[in-house]
Amino acid sequence: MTIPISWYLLLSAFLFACGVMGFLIKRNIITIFMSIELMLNGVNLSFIAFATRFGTLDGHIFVFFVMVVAAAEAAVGLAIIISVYRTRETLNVDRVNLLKL
Amino acid sequence: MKLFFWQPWLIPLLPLVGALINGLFGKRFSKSVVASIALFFTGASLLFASVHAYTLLHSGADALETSYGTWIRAGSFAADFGIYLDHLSLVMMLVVTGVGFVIHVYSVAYMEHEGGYYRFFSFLNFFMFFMLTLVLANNYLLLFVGWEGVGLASYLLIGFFFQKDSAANAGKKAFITNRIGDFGFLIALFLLIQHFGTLRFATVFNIASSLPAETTAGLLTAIGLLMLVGACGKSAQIPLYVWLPDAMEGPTPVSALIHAATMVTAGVYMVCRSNAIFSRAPLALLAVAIIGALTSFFAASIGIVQTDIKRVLAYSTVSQLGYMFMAAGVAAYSASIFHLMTHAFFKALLFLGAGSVIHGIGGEQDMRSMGGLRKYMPWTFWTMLIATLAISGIPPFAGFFSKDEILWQAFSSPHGSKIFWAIGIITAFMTSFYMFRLIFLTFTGEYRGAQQDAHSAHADHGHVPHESPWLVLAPLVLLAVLSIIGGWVGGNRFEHFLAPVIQKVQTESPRLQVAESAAIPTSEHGEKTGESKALETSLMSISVLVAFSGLGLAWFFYVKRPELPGKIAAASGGLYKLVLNKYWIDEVYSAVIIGPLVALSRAFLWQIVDQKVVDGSINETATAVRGVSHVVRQQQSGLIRSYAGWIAAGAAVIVAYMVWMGTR
Amino acid sequence: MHIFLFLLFGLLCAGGAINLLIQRKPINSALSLIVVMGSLALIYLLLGAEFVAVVQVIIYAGAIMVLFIFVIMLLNAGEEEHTKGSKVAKIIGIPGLITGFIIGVSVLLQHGPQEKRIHIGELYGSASDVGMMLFTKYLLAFELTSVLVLIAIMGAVVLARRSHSS
Amino acid sequence: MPTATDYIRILPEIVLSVWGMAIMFVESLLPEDRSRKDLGIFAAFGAVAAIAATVYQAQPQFAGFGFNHVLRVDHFSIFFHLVVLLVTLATILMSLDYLPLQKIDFGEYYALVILGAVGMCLMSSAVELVLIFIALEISSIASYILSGFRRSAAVSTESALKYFLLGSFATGFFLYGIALLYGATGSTNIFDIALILGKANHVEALAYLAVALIFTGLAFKVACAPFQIWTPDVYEGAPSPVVALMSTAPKAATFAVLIRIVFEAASPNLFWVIWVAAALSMSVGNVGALLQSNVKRMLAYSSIAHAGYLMVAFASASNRDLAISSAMFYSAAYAAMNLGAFAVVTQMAGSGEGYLQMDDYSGLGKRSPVLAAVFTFFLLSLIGIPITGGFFAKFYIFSTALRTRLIWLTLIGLVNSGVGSYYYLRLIVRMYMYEPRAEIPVPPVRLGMGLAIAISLIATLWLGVLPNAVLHYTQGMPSAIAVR
Repeated sequence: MTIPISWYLLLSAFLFACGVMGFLIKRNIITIFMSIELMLNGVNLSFIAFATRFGTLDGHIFVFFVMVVAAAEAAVGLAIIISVYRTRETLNVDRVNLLKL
Repeated sequence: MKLFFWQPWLIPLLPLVGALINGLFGKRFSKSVVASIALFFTGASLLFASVHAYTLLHSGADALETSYGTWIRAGSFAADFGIYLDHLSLVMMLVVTGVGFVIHVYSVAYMEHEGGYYRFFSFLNFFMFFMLTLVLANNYLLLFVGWEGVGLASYLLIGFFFQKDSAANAGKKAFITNRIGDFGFLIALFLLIQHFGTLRFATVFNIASSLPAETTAGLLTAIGLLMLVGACGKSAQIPLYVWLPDAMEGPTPVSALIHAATMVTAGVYMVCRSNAIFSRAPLALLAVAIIGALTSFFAASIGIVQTDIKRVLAYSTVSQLGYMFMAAGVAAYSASIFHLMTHAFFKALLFLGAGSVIHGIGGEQDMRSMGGLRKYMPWTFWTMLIATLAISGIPPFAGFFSKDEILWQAFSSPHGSKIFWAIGIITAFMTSFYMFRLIFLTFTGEYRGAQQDAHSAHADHGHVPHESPWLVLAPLVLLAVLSIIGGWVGGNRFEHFLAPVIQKVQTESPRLQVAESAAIPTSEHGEKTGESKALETSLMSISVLVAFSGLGLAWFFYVKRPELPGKIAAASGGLYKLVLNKYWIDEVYSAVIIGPLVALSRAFLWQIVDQKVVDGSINETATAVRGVSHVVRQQQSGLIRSYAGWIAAGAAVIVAYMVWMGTR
Repeated sequence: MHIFLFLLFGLLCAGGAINLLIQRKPINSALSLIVVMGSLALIYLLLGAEFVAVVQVIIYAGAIMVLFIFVIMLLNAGEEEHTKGSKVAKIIGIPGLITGFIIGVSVLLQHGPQEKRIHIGELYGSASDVGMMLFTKYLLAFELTSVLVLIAIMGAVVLARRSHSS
Repeated sequence: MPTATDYIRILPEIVLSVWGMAIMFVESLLPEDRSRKDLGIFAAFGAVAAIAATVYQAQPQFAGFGFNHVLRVDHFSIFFHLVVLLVTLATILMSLDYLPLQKIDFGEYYALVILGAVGMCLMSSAVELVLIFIALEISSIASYILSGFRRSAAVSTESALKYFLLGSFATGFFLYGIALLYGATGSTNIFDIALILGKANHVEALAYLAVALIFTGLAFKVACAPFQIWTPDVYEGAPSPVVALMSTAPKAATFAVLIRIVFEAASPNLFWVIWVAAALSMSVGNVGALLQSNVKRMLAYSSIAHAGYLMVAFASASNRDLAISSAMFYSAAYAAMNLGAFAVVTQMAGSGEGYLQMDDYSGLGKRSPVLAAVFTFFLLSLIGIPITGGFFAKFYIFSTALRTRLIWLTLIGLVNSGVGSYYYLRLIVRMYMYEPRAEIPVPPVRLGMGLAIAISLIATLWLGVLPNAVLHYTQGMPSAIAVR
C-alpha cells in the first residue's frame, strides 16, 4: 500500500496556509510567532517529501538548517518579545502601533 | 605645444575656484575681500575668454575641440570632459563672462547691506561655473551637467532672501518646473545614446547631417521635440514659463544675470546648437516656432497689466525669449543668437536699472508708488530709457537690428510664415507699449511714493528717492553703451559669422522646397536682391512704425492723460459713465481699442489663463499628488497584522500571475 | 497500513494546526503546536527521513517549544484580548491567502510529482548519511551556522539583560 | 577536503568572524563602567582588515568556485564585498560617539555589526540556496537585534518587533519558494538549477510558483513594493546608524542575490512582475514621502523609491550586460549617498533621538554650514543632480531601460524622480531658507563621524565625477559570471 507524494505536499501547503492565517488573525505576539514556526514546519515537510521523490539527501540537509535557523530565530524573537513587553506592558500585537503613517 | 594652463578649461574653472574660496572661507573675510575675490576670478575668466576668442578668430579654424580625458565610458558609449569652442560658444561665452562680470561689479555695491554677502558671491560664481560649462561643453552630457547646475544655482539665488516664505516657494517652483523640462531633455539624450551611440556634438551632428530631412514624425523629430520640452523648462516658454515671474523674488542682480541675460537663454542656445537635428525635423522646428510665437504674444499681453516693476520685466523676458524661439523655429538660428546677445545687454540693463530704482526708493517695487523719479535719479533714467528704446526696436539701438532680423526671417525664411511675422509685429507693438508705460510710470509725473511717511523710512535710505552710488551706475552706463552699439554689427554679418556653426540642410523635403521657391529669393551670402531689399525695407518701416506707435500710445495714456487707464479699468462694463465724462471722445476711442485689449490681457490672459489655467493646473496637480500621498500614508496603519495582510495579498497576486504564466 | 498511518498523523497535524488558530490562550496554542510537530516527526518517518524525524523531536518539540512555553510562563500571557485591529488583514489578507492557497494546491495537484510512491520502512536518511553530507558538500553552510547561533545568543543576551549603568 | 584556496575564497568572512568573536571575548573582560569606544575602534580595524582580505582575494588566481561549488568568487562578489564592508566600516565609525550618547553600553553592538557583515558578504558570493538562506538569516537576525538596540525606547523595540515578525514571515515565503524550486529541479545550486531549467523543454508551473515565492521573500528584504509596507515604521524606530546600515548593506547584498537568481537561475520570466514592482515602488515611495515630517521616515520612503529605480535595471534583463552593470553601479551609488544622509541624521538626532523632525533642521545652514552643505550634497545626489553618484547611477539605469525599449517604465521613473525632488528639496529649503526656530544644539562632528561622512562623501563624489573605474569593474563582470 503506497500513497502519492502530492498528499504530503498538500498537507505541507495546508500547514503553511494555517501559519499565514494565524499571523493574520491572532492577537497575541507569542501565538503569532508560533504561527511562523508553523509555516516553517510546513515548508520542512515539503523539503522532505521532495527529497524522497528525488531520492537525494539535500532536502534533509535543508531541513536541518531550517531547524537551526528556527532555533536561532526563536531565541532572538522571544528576547525581542520580552523587551517589547518591558517597554509596553502588553502582548497584544494591535497595541504595538506607535510607529505609523 | 601650448602650456597646459593656457587652455580653455580655465574659463569655467576660474569662477569655481572663486566660489570655493568664498564659500569655504568667506565667512572670515571682510566684504571687500570677498568682493575682490569674486571679481578677480570672474574678471580673469572674462580675460581668458577674450584671449581664446581672439585666438580662435585668428587661427582661421571653425572650431577648436579639446578633450581632457574620458569622464564616463559605458560600453560603446563614452563622454569626455571636453571643451568645444566655435563661433556659437564663443558668442555665448563672451556674453556670459562679459555681462556676468558687469553684474558682479554692480552687486558689490548693491548687495552691501544684505546679509550673507560671501554666500551671495559664492553662489554667483558657482553659477558662472555651471553656465560656462553649459556653453563650452563638447557633449550633451556635460552640457546637461551645466544645465542642471545653473538650475541649482538659480534655485539657491532665488531663495537667497530666505526670510521670505514666498522666496523659498519661488525657488522650489523654479526647481521643479525645470525638472519637468529636464525629463524631456534626458529622454532626448537617451534616444541619442540609443540610436547614435554618442553624445559628442561633432559626431552627433555629423551623423544627423547624413540623415535625410524627415517629412513626417521620425526619430529626429522625437529628439527635437523632447529637447524642446527641456528648452521650454529652462527658457520659460509656454507652458513651463510659470517659474520665471516668481523667480523675481531673488535679489535684482540675480534676476539680471540669471533670469534675463544668461541662464534662461540656455534653451535657445541648446536649440541653436542642435540645429543639425532641428533642421532635419521640420515638425519639431515648427513646434519651436509656434511655441515661441505664442509665448512672445502671450507674455507681452500679460506684461501690459503688471504693476510690479520686476514682474513687467519678467514677462517681458519671457516674451523676448519667445521671440528667440520663434527665430530658431524658422531656422534663423543666427538671428536668434543675435537677439539673444542684444537682449542680454538691454535686459540686464533694465533689471539693473530697476534694481537701482528699487534701491533708491527704499525697496518699493510697485510702479503705482513711483513716478517722477527722473529728477532724483537721472543716470538711472537715461540708461533705462536707452534700454527701453533698444527693446522696443527703435533704431539705431541694438534691439532694432536683432528684432528686425527676426521679423524679416519670420516673414521670408523657407520655414517662416506671415502669421509668425504678424504675431511678431503685434508683440513688438505691445512690447513698446508696456516698456514705455514702465518708463513713464516710473520716471515722469510726480513722485507718488510715501516720502512724507517718515516713520516707515529707514535711516540709511532716507525718505527722498536718491541716485545710486557710482559702482552701481558704472555697469548701467557700460550696458547702455552696449545696448546702443550692440546691434550695429548687423544681422547679415552676424549670420555670416555664425555660418560655420549652422549646418545647411542638403536635402529639403518636397513641401519645404515648394515653400522655398515661393519665398523671396535670396542669394548665397545673404545679400538680398533688389526686389527683396525693397520688401525688407518696407517690413522694417512697419516694425519701426509699430514701435513708435506703442511709444506714442503709452505716452498718451501715462503722460498726457494719466487718469485714463484707471477709469477704463474701472468702467470696463459701464458705458454710461464714459459718456458722462468730458473726455468722451478719447474715452470711447480707448474703450473701443485699448479697453478691450487691456481687459483681455487682465481678465482673460492674466487672470484666467496665467493664474487659473497654467498656475492652477500646476497647483491642482500638486493637490492631487498630495491627496494620493495621503492615501499612501493611510496604509501605514502601524498594525503588524495589516502589514502581513498586504504581504500575503501581494504574494497571492504574484503567485497567481506567475502560475497563470506557467500554465499558459 | 501506510495510508492509515498517514491519515492518522496527517489529520492530527492538521487538527493541531487548526486548534492553534482556535485556541485563545497562548499556552493551549503552544501545546497544539507541539502536537503538530510530534505528528510531523512521525510523518517524516513515514517518508523515510530517519535523522530529520529524530531532530524534529529534539530541536523543535524539545528545545524551541520549551523556550516558547518558558516565555509564556515568564510573561504570564493570559487569554487573548479581543481588539478590533486590522481591517486590511481581513479584507485583503485572508482572501489573498485563500486564493493563493487554492492556486498553490492546484499547481501541486496538477503539476506536482505523483508518480513516485513511498513504501513503508524505506529508511534512507540515516544520521550517518546526513552527517557525511553535512561535512562534505555542505561543510561551509554548517560552519556558518556557528556564526548564526553566535549572533542569536548574543542578541538574546543583549536584549534581555539589564544595562550596566542602570 | 577544502584546499587552502578554498579558505582564501572566504577570507574576508573568516577575518570578520574571528574579529567578531574577539570583540565578544574582549567585551566580557572589560570592566562594566568602561567606555566601549575602544572596542568600536577595534571593530573598525576589523572592517579594514576584511577590506584588505577582499583586496587580496581579488587576485585572478582566486576567482572561481569554492567549497564544493557552494560559493563563487568573481568580480561580482568582490564588488559587493567592498560595498558591504565599506558600509560596515562607516557604520561602526558613526556609532562610536552615538552609542555613549544614547547610553548604550553594550560592546556586543560592534560584534553584531561585524558578524552581520559575514552574512551580507556571503550573500554576494554564495551560489547555493542553502548557503544563501543561512547568510540571509545571519544578516537579517543581526539587523533585527540591532534595530531594537535602544531597549528603553518603545519605538526601538517596536521597530525590532515589526521587523522581526514581518521579516520572519517573509522568510517563510522565501523558504517555501526554495522548497518548491528544489521540488521542481531536484537541486539547490543556482547554476545546476539554471542548467536543469535551461534544458527542460517545458518548465512546469511548479517552478513558476517557486520563483514567485522567492521573489516575494527577496522583494520584502529590499523594501520593494508591494512588500515595502514595513519599511517606514522600522526605519523610523531603529537607531539611526543601524538604519544607515540596514538600508544599504543588506539591501545591496539582497540585490546581489536577486541578480544571481533573476539573471542566472530564473528561466521563468519575471519581467512583468518586476516591471510592476518597479513602477509601484517608485510611485509609492516618492508619493508617500511627500507629506512626511519626520526625516528618518521620509528617507525610508525615499529608500523604497530607490529600490524601485533599481528594479528598473532588473526589468531591462533582456539587455543582460548593461542591466547587471547598471544595477551594480546603482547599488554602490545608492549605498554611498544613503549612508551619508543617514550619517547626518545620526549626527543631528541628539540624545534620545529627539531631533528628527524637519523643523529641527530649520536654519541648519546657519547653525552648522558644513553639515548642512554635506547633507545638501547627499540630498542632491538622491535627487539625481549631475556630478553626484546619484545622477549617473540614475542616468545609467534609465538609459539602459530606454535601450531595452522600456519607454513607459522610463517615463514613470523620470516623472517619479521629478516628484521625488520635491521632498528632498523641502529639507534643503528648511536648512537654508528658514530661520532656526529653536536653538537646537548641533553637537560638534567627532572624528569617527567625520570619517564616516568623508567615506560616503568621497564615494558619492567619486562615483559622480570619475565613475569610470567602477563602471569598468561592473562591466567586466557580466561575462565572468556566466562562465561555469
